[in-house]
Amino acid sequence: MERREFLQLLGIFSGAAILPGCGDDRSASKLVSYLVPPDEGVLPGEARYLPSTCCECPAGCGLTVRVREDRAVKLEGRPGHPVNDGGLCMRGQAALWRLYHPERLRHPLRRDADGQFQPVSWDEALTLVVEGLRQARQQGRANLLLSGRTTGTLAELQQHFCQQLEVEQLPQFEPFSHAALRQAYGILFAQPEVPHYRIDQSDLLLSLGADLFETFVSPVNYARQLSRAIKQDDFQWIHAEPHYSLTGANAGERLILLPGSEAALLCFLLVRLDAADERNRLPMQLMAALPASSLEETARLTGLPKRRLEQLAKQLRLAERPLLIVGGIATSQPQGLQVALLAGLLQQRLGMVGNRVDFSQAEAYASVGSLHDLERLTERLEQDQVGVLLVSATDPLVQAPAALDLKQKFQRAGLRVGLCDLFNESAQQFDLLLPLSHPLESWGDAVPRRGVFSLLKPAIAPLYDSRSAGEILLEILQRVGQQVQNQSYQEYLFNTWQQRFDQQQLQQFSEQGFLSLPVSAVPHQFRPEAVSSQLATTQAATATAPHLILTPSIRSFDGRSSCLPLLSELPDPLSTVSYGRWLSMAPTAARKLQLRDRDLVRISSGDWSAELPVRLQPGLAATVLMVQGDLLSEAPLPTDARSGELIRRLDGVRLTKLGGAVALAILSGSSSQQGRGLIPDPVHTQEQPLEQTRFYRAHPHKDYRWAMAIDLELCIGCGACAAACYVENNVPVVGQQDHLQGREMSWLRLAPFYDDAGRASFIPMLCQHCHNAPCEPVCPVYAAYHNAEGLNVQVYQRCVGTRYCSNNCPYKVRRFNWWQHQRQAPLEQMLNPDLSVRDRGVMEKCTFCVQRIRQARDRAQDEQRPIRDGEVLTACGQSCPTGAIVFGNLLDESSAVYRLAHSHRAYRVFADLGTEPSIYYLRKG
Amino acid sequence: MMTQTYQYEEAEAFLSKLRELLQSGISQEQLELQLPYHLPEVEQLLELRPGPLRFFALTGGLSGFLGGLGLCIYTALSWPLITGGKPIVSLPPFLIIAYLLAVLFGSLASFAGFLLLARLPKRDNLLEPSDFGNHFVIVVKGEGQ
Amino acid sequence: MDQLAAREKLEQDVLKGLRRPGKWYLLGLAFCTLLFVNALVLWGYQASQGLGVAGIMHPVGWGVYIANFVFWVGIAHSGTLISAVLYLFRARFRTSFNRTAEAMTIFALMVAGMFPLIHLGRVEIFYYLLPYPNQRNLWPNFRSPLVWDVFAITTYLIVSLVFFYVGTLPDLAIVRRRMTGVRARIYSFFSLGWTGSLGQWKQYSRLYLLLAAFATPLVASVHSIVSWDFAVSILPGWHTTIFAPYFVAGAIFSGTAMVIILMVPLRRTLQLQPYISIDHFEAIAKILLFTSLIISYAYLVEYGLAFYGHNQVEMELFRYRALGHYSVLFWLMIICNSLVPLTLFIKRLRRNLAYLFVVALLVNLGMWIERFILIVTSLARDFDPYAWGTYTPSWVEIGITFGSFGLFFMLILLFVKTVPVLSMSELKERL
Amino acid sequence: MNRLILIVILVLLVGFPAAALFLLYNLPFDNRDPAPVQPIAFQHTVHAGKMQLPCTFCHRYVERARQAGIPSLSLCMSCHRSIATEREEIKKLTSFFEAGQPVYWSRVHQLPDFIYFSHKRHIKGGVLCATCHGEVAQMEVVHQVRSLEMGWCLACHRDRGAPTDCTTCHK
Repeated sequence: MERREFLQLLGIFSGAAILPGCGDDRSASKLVSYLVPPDEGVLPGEARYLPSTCCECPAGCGLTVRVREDRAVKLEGRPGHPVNDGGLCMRGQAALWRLYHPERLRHPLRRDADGQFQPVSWDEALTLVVEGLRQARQQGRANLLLSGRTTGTLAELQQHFCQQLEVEQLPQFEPFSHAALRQAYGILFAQPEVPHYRIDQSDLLLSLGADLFETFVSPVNYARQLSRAIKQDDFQWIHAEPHYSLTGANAGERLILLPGSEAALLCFLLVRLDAADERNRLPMQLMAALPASSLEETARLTGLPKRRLEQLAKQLRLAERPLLIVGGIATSQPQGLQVALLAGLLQQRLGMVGNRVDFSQAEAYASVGSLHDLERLTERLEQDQVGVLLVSATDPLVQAPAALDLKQKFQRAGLRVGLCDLFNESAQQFDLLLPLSHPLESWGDAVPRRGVFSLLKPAIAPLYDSRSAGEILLEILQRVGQQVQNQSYQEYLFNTWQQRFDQQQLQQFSEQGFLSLPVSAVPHQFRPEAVSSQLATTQAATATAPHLILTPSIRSFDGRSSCLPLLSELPDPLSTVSYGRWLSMAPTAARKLQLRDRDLVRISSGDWSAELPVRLQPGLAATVLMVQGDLLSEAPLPTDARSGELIRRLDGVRLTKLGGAVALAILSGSSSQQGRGLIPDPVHTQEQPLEQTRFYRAHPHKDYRWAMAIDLELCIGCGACAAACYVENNVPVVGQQDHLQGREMSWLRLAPFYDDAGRASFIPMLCQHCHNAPCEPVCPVYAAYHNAEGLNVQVYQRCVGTRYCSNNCPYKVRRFNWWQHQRQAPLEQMLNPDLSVRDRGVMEKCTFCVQRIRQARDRAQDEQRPIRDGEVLTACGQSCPTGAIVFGNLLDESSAVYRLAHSHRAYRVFADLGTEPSIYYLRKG
Repeated sequence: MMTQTYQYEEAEAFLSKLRELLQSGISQEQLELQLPYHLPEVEQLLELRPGPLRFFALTGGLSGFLGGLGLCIYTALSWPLITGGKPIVSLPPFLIIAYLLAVLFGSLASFAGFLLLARLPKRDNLLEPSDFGNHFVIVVKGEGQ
Repeated sequence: MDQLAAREKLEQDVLKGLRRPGKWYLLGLAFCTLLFVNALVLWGYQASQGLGVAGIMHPVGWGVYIANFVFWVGIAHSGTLISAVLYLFRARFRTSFNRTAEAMTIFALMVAGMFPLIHLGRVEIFYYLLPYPNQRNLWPNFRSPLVWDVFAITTYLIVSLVFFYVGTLPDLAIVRRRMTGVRARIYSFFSLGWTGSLGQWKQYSRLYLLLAAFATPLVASVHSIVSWDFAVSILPGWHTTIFAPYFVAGAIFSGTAMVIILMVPLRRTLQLQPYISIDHFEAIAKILLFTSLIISYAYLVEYGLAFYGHNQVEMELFRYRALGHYSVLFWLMIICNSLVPLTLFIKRLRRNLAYLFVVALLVNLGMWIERFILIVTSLARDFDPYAWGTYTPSWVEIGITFGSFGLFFMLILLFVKTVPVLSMSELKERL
Repeated sequence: MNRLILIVILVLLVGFPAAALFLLYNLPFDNRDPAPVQPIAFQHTVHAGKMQLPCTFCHRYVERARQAGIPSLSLCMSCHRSIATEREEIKKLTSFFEAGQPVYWSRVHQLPDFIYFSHKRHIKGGVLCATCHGEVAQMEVVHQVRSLEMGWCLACHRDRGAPTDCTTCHK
């Protein structure tokens, strides 16, 4: 690619082309002319699809951004991307809310003498920074840069910046730093990295505490890999954890460990497996350092039956390609480092290292620090050693453990400069705020793991007077004369890419938005001698019950995404709580205290206490209490002295019933499916439903009969589909009050149903587009009817709002607009113009993304052919990380949906009602 | 013969006079009766026939039934939309509409027939009310009048 | 006493009711009007804000509004039963009640007719429900029970109005005769110049018979159609064949109770004791008792079907009705509808007007609750357990409900002062 | 006198239902200005009429996209840099262009938000521009000549055998 072409690409975003139909008020009655015609291929009123990279969490999934009229209206996972290959989690879907967040900083702000923020120009703001840096240097105070995990060119620019300006770059701050893991791998293999786990190449996965589907390193990637692995017949997955996670709910088997017994379990396995095979034995000296771990002792410590322990060892021994992953809660505890070390030893002993535990493609966590770094920062702040503190794209004030008291000590820095996007509470602690552009407004790149390059390309012109971190750093450098004047950050990036990639790679990178470069294998050296000393103290001290475990959250990650309204609107997959915070406890434990859902309790440990409503969690161990960590950030959690990880567990907490209940938005009406067979018991897999007797003749379908197949074996209940549906279909986010009244608007919900043993199964429930739909004949005005392609259509404009259709729907998937839902500006810019925004008093529901069918038909008509199989992807199916949702034409016998609908696993929910749904579920097993 | 008016306070006296008059050969056309309430015996004496009101009711009812059925079928066919897998012309629900319209049109036609046959509203009486209160009255009109 | 004098006295007695109203009457009227105006204001609020101000939610999409609708349509029924069915069966006691009962039918229907509008999400386009040619080439869906409702209620209201008006014609002429000035002219206008000639009486009696014949099937059909709103659906507790007869019996049950509620005070304040005897009340009380037994039987049958049929979904629903969130209401309903009316087997109680009045009040309370329970519980616990939910009415719904009673009694009070509450021409036959 | 009253009553009896039906038939009303004032008094009579430029010369996306497209100012200026530059309206145009400001034309034909309409599909289906827009070439001020109401669209769809499924247009 030539420089000229590249700059031409930039031209689109230079603001010269104002497209018709922009979101402002007057466009409704006005047509806006272009000044100059847009580039070839850009058609007014048609969508464009641009590549980008998701920056909502460190995983770095590839994105396709749908842009309509210069507005980004939908994010989708980028097919083929080495991280997510098309899938996108709910946080990624919600990232648009950050772009259009009403609290976005709109220009640089400076705190004046009264402590009030006053807008300043970029020129003034940057002058202040440069001046501040200079003064601090003169005073002999250190200038520091603290950023969140940063990769790619920006990370290089940061280094360059720090060198040139004598700014000290602190290790990057991530609450989920995986520090213990990296430290252990550093000790064992001289590789202080998070390896890339190749789940799809294993036949047995033993995961220990690692929340693969929620927050662990790269959730969408793991989900994708697991879906591939599950399709192999002999794949086994065992997950061991003390609490209850979405990952555990989906594992083939979930072992409930006593809290803090992971090390004991690993120790036992290591001893057993090492003895089982003469080859490649671990050094005697090392084995001797391990604490004695008899079967009885291990059974006592872990709470697992002896038979199961022996069987587990046998399973691992017999597996050809076993894989062990530890992390999450297992490494965020006092024995965290031992757990990681023992796991490393086991991985080495069972031959996983170098293939399924792949350091050559290590996830880019090397420059991330641990809480020790933050502790050091607070010490320096206390000693008034800090001059300018630049904080870029991270929020340590909220996410640092409460014990550090960073918020207080933070005030002692000479000049606090924040590069942030939202004007929230932590932003208001800074002296100078430099508004960051959203990743969708900026140029950049990301290297989520070694060898994977992902492009960030502006999908829209910046909404406000904001800049990307790269632009800001570059401009400061230019101001002090350390960088070529007038070189833009885009040019800087382009130069970097030109040096790094060859022509062909560059072409590929700019077109597909990502690039996978081959990586050289990293020779790993096994250093058992270093381990022995570390293992000496492995023996678990029996911790006192009850234990409070602070879990990561699939919705807010470490809390960073909790500002996105959609993620509060979507329920937590296991508890189905949407708004508010809650304490999960086992039904048996609750019964003892006579507690029911929503009853208020006080939980205390030492001086600290908190009041929370209770939510019963089937399947949770009776001695374990569970709260999502970011909802209880004030809890006094200690830091592990060795690894610098946060210990996410409090032992011996006190629980007091307070009496009374609080309003808590629990969306599920029942955690059991009451024997109604929504999800059939896998025992009865061979039963065939009876042929339906019909009163009336079935009505014909012409060319298409749209249908969907949902594979419940692949569905992990992560809620990405529901999130995608919200964004695609302009489903309003209604807020806590409406949720408390049972008025959520989600077209698609994920119902977790627990069996008596507390095992969860998930079923996505959406409009079933019944062939004989009960909702249709009861509508007095034909607002609900059946069209020739098998869609159950709801004509919003015709609807008078009797709600009879919703009453008569056995699946209860219709949603009524109780209000004229308001969207706070500029959130209305996110609206998808391909479908209408429903008014007050109108019923709405899943349309099978009829706008996408319409678009595909339009394309097919232009090319004078029928719509191809797979050409129409519903938003839910597109986003599903495991590919559980397949959509297509049931009349086409070669289509994927036809094949799945005729699978022996296929069934339809409430088939005995005779509604004949168009959604076929595939039962497990 | 002059027009004669007889007034009675009691029904029995009125009826016997009426019987007497009829036996004396006075034709029904010459009689004008005013009653404070409906006396079925009078109709028996005069041997009145059921009258045409029934046919109003029948016509109304039938046209309502057919009209209702026609409306349903026509509208369903004018834009055939499938609801709930039921046929476009679903007779059971259409019969409900037809039945209801039969009752409605039948009642309204009967009422209209009543107004027509009873010659109501009576304009003279609207402006200048005159009646005989609670008395039974027989007016025998003179011949040739 | 001779006949003429008796008739004159009857007219005087009945027309006493039309005299200048007293203080208590005005106060009562003002109170009822206030309730109604309050409901109108609340409705306006709801129409502007959206149905969110009501308590209905997902999955309970129908709540108090539809309960009110069914309740008031039910109240309407006994009016027609008394005026038309009992006319055809020549029950003599009917003349004591029929005028008021017919008025009650019309007013109850007017009140009931408002509720489908109130519960619409977009009342501003209610005309989509009407079959009329329009530029969109669209018609209503005649397969929908809600359209049947539109037709049933309209037909019922119009037929009842005609029936009522025809019945009052001779009486309006009497009122005209006994009035002077403007009021006389107004009554004269509405009496259509009725003179009481044989020709008029002849057509009148035939029309009355025909209208009674037309109205009689409506007694059974209108509430059957209302019941089909529920019975043709798929929900547990709604989808059942006994609904139509059960609803009709319930309608007559509550309507009869409402007649008692209206007539006991009317008889006393208007001093109509000579014309409405205790025997007549006893006859009405027997209807009340009889329909109560039918209702109780229906309750039993519902439970029997659910549990003997061993349908899981049905069983859970009926368990929930008796023991779930609304169990207090359920048992109150059983007491009011099934147990209290049983005391009417005792002749002394049945002839005690004060007691009868209290029973009638309880019956109406019970019947209102029945509709509430029936509508809400089935929606709250249907097929998908994830979507279960509970509904609590909001103050807007409660205000509008009280307003409907305000409107009804306001109309009754206005009726008492404008139209003779007894059919004088028919009573004269009985003298 | 009496006859007069009778006539009045008759007129009311017939007139009132007729008026009500008319009202109902046409509900809801479209009360937009059919011929709004434009920021620049563009003459379709000159461009499309006298000079016989094809519609697609300016509305160049009409065969390719849902929206027909409003000509960019640079297209206008490609001629008007030299043609008729002294005219008042052209001066307005030039000033817009030089200031780098887009022109906010008033919409004449506007379908509601909830309608999906594709110019491309209609043009490819052989519908002439004038079928919906009228003879624009003869309009001094462009105004809406068709009601663009549902019944009007539907009539044509039915005549031509175009789809009448609700989702074809309602989105």
